[in-house]
Amino acid sequence: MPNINDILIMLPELYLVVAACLLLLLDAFMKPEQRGVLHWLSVAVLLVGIYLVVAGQPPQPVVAFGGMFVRDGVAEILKVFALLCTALVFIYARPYLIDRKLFIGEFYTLTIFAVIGIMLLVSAGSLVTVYLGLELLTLSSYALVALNRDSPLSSEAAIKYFVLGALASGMLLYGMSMVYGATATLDLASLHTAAAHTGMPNLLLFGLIFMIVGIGFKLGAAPFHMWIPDVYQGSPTAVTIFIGSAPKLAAFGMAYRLLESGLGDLSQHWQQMLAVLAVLSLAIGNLVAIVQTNLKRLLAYSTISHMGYLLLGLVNAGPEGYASALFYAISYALMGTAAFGVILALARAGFECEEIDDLKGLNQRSPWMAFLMMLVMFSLAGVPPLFGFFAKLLVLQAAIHAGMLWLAIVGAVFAIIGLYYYLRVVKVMYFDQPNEGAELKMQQDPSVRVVLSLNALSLLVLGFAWGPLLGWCRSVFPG
Amino acid sequence: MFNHLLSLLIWLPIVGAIPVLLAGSGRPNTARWISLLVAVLTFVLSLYLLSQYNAADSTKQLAEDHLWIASLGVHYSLAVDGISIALILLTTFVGILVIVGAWEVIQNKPHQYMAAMLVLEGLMIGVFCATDALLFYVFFEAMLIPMFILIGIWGGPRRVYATLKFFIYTFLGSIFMLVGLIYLYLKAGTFDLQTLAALPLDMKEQTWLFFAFLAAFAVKVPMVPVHTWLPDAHVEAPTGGSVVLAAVMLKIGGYGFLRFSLPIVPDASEAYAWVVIGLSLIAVVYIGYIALVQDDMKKLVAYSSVAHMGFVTLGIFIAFMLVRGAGNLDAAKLGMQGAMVQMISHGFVSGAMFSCIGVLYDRLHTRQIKDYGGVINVMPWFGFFYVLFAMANSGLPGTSGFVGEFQVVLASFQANPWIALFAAFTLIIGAAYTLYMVKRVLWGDITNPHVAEMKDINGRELFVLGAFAAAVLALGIWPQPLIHLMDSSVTQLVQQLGNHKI
Amino acid sequence: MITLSHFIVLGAVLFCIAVASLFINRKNVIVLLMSIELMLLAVNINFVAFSRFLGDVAGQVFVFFILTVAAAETAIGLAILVLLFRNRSTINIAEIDSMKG
Amino acid sequence: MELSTSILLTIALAPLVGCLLAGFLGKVIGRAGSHTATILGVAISCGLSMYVLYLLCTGAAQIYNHNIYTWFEIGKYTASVGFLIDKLTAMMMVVVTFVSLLVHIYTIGYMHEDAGYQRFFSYISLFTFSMLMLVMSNNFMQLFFGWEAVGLVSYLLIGFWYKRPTAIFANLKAFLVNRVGDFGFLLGIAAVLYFLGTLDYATAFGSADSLVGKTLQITQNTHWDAATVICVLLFIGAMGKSAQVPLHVWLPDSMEGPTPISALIHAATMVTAGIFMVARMSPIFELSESALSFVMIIGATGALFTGLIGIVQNDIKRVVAYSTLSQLGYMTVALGVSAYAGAVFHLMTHAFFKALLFLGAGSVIIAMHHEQDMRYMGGLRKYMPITWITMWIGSLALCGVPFFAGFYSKDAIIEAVGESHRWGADYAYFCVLAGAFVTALYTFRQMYLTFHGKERFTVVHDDHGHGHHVEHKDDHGHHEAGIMHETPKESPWVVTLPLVLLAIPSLVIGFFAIKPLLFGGWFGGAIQVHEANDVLGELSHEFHGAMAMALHGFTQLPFWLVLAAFVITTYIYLFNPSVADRIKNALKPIYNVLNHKYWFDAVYYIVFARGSIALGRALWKGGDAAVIDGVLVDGSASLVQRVARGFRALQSGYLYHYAFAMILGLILLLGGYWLVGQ
Repeated sequence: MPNINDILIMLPELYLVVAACLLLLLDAFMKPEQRGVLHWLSVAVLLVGIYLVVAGQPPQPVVAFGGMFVRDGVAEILKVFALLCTALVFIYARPYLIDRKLFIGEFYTLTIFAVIGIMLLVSAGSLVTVYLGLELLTLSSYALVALNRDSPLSSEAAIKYFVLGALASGMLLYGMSMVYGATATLDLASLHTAAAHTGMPNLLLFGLIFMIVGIGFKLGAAPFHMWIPDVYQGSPTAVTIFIGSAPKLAAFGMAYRLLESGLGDLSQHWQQMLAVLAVLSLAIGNLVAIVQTNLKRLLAYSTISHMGYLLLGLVNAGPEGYASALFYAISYALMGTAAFGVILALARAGFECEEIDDLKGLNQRSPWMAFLMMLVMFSLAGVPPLFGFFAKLLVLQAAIHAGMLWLAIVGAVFAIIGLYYYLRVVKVMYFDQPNEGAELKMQQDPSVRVVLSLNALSLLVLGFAWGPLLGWCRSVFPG
Repeated sequence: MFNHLLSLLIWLPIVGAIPVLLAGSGRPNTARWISLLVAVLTFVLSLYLLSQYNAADSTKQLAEDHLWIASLGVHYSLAVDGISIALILLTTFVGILVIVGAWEVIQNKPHQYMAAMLVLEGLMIGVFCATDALLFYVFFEAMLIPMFILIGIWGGPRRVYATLKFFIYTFLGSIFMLVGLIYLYLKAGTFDLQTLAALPLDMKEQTWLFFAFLAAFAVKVPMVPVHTWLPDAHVEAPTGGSVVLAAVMLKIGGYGFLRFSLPIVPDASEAYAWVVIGLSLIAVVYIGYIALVQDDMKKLVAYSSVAHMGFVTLGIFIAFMLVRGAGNLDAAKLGMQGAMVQMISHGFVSGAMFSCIGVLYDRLHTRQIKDYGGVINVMPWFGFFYVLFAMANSGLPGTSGFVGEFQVVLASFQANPWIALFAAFTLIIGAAYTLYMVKRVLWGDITNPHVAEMKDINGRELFVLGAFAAAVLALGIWPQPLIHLMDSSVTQLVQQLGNHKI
Repeated sequence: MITLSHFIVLGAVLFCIAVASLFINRKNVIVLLMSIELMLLAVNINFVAFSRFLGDVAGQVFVFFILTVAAAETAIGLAILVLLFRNRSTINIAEIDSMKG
Repeated sequence: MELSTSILLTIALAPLVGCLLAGFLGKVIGRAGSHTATILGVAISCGLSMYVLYLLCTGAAQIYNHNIYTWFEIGKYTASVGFLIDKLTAMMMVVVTFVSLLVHIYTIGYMHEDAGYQRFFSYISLFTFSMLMLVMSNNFMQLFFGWEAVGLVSYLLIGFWYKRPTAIFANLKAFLVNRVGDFGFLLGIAAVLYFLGTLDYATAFGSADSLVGKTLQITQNTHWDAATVICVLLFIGAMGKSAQVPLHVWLPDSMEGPTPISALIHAATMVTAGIFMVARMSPIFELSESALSFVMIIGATGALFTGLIGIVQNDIKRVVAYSTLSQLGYMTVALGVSAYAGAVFHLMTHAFFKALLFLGAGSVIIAMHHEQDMRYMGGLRKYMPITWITMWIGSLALCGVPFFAGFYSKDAIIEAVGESHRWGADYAYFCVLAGAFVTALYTFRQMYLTFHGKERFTVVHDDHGHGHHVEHKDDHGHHEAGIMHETPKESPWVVTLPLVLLAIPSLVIGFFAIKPLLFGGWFGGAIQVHEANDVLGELSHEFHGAMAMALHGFTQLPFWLVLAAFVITTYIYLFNPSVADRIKNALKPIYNVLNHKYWFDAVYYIVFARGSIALGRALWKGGDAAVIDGVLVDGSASLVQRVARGFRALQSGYLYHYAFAMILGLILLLGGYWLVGQ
């Protein structure tokens, strides 16, 4: 029987569920012109969520509901940043939504439900929880992608996302069934022990492979990346920015839960598989990005390549590796929100600012935005002293430490190729003359300006003060 | 004693860039004056640094050390020896001149230009101070960003190609060094250069690391065959950009060899010294011939930079043959000192040459040699400087250009007369391409009517060229002070070459 | 005598059919939804079979969750389908390729 | 007593001060100010040099050898700036400053209408400074400094009239050819440091004997004698500076410079730096027979064959230039037979009479309004007597007529070569004898064509003659040949005074100086000769005073050769000018060879100038542009682009392709796992 203690342990999630439902109701009874209140309320809800997560964090990992739900350091970090990114998303998205008549309550509630899914996923203690969290996240995401009901692109993106997503979760489930069959348990902790001495190692590995497909899809690692470009491009930028940030943290959490907490003993097997995925992601992501003209698509491919780097951390399969991967996921989430934030801030009614050429001469029009975008680009490219560089440094180090020097060198080589298209964006902003008529003014909304500036500058600041964050990431993985 | 001098020196210009940016395009003069003030302050500070430095003591001095990333054991640690100080002084000195040089030349967003220059200056000083490999790398790479901007915004018609080439080329080289450094870190558990120098490595490791470092620094120097970014970058870069690029940035390559290749992988460096020496000699001869046929002044000087930097790498790696082969430490010192003096001297000379070309460009807006001719008729004072720097560039005794080449040739003869033979060839080819340009640009009768309207240099240009000229002559007439400044450090470096790691 | 492997093979076959139909079918999105359902059912067979032969009830519990979620999933899928048809007046997969490259 | 450092510094720096004043403040202090400043500077150093020489001769002062300051000090290797003042140096100082002083004065007249007046004075003072640094040096580094510095000034002065294409071609050529020499010279210095471990003269010469038996490994199994390597390399430097075959090509072109320069730099002083250097290095050269043979043969060749070219020249200055080449050959021969003193002695006398001849030629050129072609001269003696007489004195000295300065030095050299048994000495002996004849030929020819016979120019008086005149000064060259706008007249005193002052030593210096210089062991330790090589020592047995030598000279072969030449030229150019052309036509092939200067210039131009450009272009386009940039850099970039497009095509946009890709991924993983399983 669930006791009060269990309730307290998953208080943040429960709180968010309640809050989401209340927001849903509130939206129903609210006049359209009062939606601003809803907006700020949702932001507040998320911030309070962060508070609950941090404040209620137990010193030692604890489990609830018979191990279905785990609350440990990893979960805490992931939840904090997931909530934080979502809050940023809300702030950046508002003007964009207003311009496009999409400023509706569904956006907020759906997003918050997705976040709840993320939180469940990252503190899953059982395959069931993993599945439920995942589905909660993805189902809400499907809906979000289709948020703009009148856009053909959105609906196309949605259907592609939906079908492929279903396929992926089907495979994940199939894998889970195999693993279940091999170990007779759904609980990750006992799975970890059971996996060590199973009677049917082949069945187990079989299941592992299917699960990796699911993980790969969630991460967007090649060759399970096909949905990413279309979904990023098709969905409203306000949704793209969400899909591009917090779910990546969830994907890492899912991978960690399933691979380390669950099947840690099989690491020598999945290391190799992840390495293959990493190389493919680096290659496809970086190469195809070079020939993109659509900014959102370019960022989509860059996401794929970044997931490749994240996998570089995972293949290490040790605390240090997980820490670096987590660090990378966080850095990517911050960079992603900032990058799309700039696009959102530049977009107008009737002007999506989706094409790279839309940024032409940004430095003349709005030097500050250009500067922020430059920071983001150099950070994504991994040029010191920006945050992104140190994230890359750590994953490369993790890979080398895992004895995969070749993998690190591959990563390095593709970093050079990747550099090219990030520089291209900077080039467009700084060296080209602006298109006539293109009005590139920063969003007047003060909250956007301030928060976006802070977000982008944090990449620079963290480039100097990344020590504490790394310390935190390392502390949550028991050596 | 106040022990944050180095940090101050690094961050003053970088932080100083902020008010310059804030001044905005609205108040260009404010921006100019602030940046000049900052540059001068930095220079004064570097002089104070010099006064604080004890040249007799070979150990690194004025050290600063703060734990930067506790969980990785990465330190923010700075310290200088004679070599660093010499290069820092060069940097701050040039720093002032490029600001002054750009004064009214840069009309498009001067504040951003000046700010980029200041940031660049600070980062370059950082490179020369860092004693932690990761910190070094951070500065080393960060430098690319302002330079990328400088070339890209204020550059010539093909600036985009040039600046992308510059950035990616350099990044390509250094990323492999990064992998190498991580490898070293995992082996030693620290990025501290001192420790890494003591770290035992077997030959296989050393070989890989050597080529990783080579990739990074050969591109920076640049050495043949990875030099082709330099001419493009120079041709497209604004005058100030070229000056900094040639005067300081290239030196970082040579400096890197001294700080990384030599102490960390001495045995591999010895084993593959012939590669570097060979490339250096190729640089002197092959590049010399290429420089001879350039039609673009900047390209010509850029190629001559490659040739001159050949002496730097030659001087550094000849030391191995001398220490380990002949066991002649003094000759090795001679070579290495030669390399160092050559670095400083080339800083002055190439900077001056590019400034001269800038002066011409500002008047006629072309760098094609054929568009000039008979300039001396209208610009006698300019002619004086131009000839002086040309002579320095072709290594005339009494100018700084001679000292380093002289020492390197003397040293390399000790190792092998053939090396000296090829090195000394610069005497002929260097004079040929430089004076051939002088002949076509300066001498002769005026053929292009536009040349007839050119005004002689104004006070600002006189200041810049005069400062360079003073430096060139001072170093040429009495190099001993500089050599004394670096002596103990070089001695210690050369002794390090002796200890095998395997 | 029907052994565990029979069930597993059945599940595998169903799964393969479902997966194959996902990329062989080029006509109709509805078929995709059906094959997704089929895939989940294959999974369910596995779970039930395993839990029965392992004598562990958790698997069957999982099946209930899967069924529920599948229902929700289908609902959303159909919603998107409607949306798609409204915007493009087709549900022919071969025509849904406006985003590529 | 010790020579005071301050005096020596003053000697060296006074001209530099003058140079800086005239150079940087030229506009301020004006023309008069400039020439006063520079002349004052040179006069001071000239006076003090004489004083120093006096002190040394009277033995009132010992040899001075001290460093002024350390140039660099690295471990055991040091280079300093310092002075070594012995009689050899002192003599050179006097010669240099004296000629320089006279040239300064002469310039007032010669350049008085030139726009670059101040610049010119500043240059020649700078030259004086550099030359003094060269001769006063006590180490190789400073020697090289002076060596290159005089080269620089020569470069600047040859190109003084920078508007003339020929001038700026000539100065580039001169500098580069000199650089070829310096290339060897620098390596020579490096070799000295390698074998003797020092750049300081005294130390190096002191330990010179340690070179014996040392070798330099060239390849696996070739070893060259250390001394030979050093000497040959150093001598290559001398070949460049002293215009020895085959590096002589720059000197005739250097006549593009104003005449005073030709006199000072390209006749009297700079070109003799090589001779001085070798004499200075005698301790090392003495160690290598083969090197000395090399020196001798090079010198002998130059002495004869460059002289021959002089015969066919019509440009008055070029005749003198080729005679300079030939005389430098004589000095080199003397060095080659270890008669260093003889070489230096000839260097000194030559400095006087050759400067005289050049300045005389200059005076003629002034009178002819910068017409330099002797075919349009003739009969000038009645217009410019002083020039005429002084030129005759110079010419006779050059030909080596007894009692004249040239006789003693030249005859001594010829005798010395005769005495020598060095390999190739016979060839050298033939060359110097024939050379004497040739010298006389072109010298008398030049005198006759210029001063005697009938005038081959017509005087057309016109009012705007003066304007024409000025325009000449700025840009020489184009004017109707043989047309004069006013009758030639004797040059002003500033021009003639130096002629007279130079004529005196040209007459008498040899008579007084030969005994001490050649046979008195006057140079002391400065010049060292091994017993075996001491040809001058041999000669000294037959020497019974200058008078006796002169009288004996009348009975000697050289004199008769000169006489023969005199008779021939007199007949041809005074009585029967048509013969000249007939001979020319008769000996067409030979004439061609000489007229084309043995095609040295042509070949060098094609091979080195054009060749280098072509090679450079090939390397640039072929190496940098095509291979490195084209293939490696841009090539790899475009390759990446192409691959990227390939991958991009995979993103077809079709849902079933996407799904298929995922299945493929799954199969890939399964397959991989299966493979591992195997």
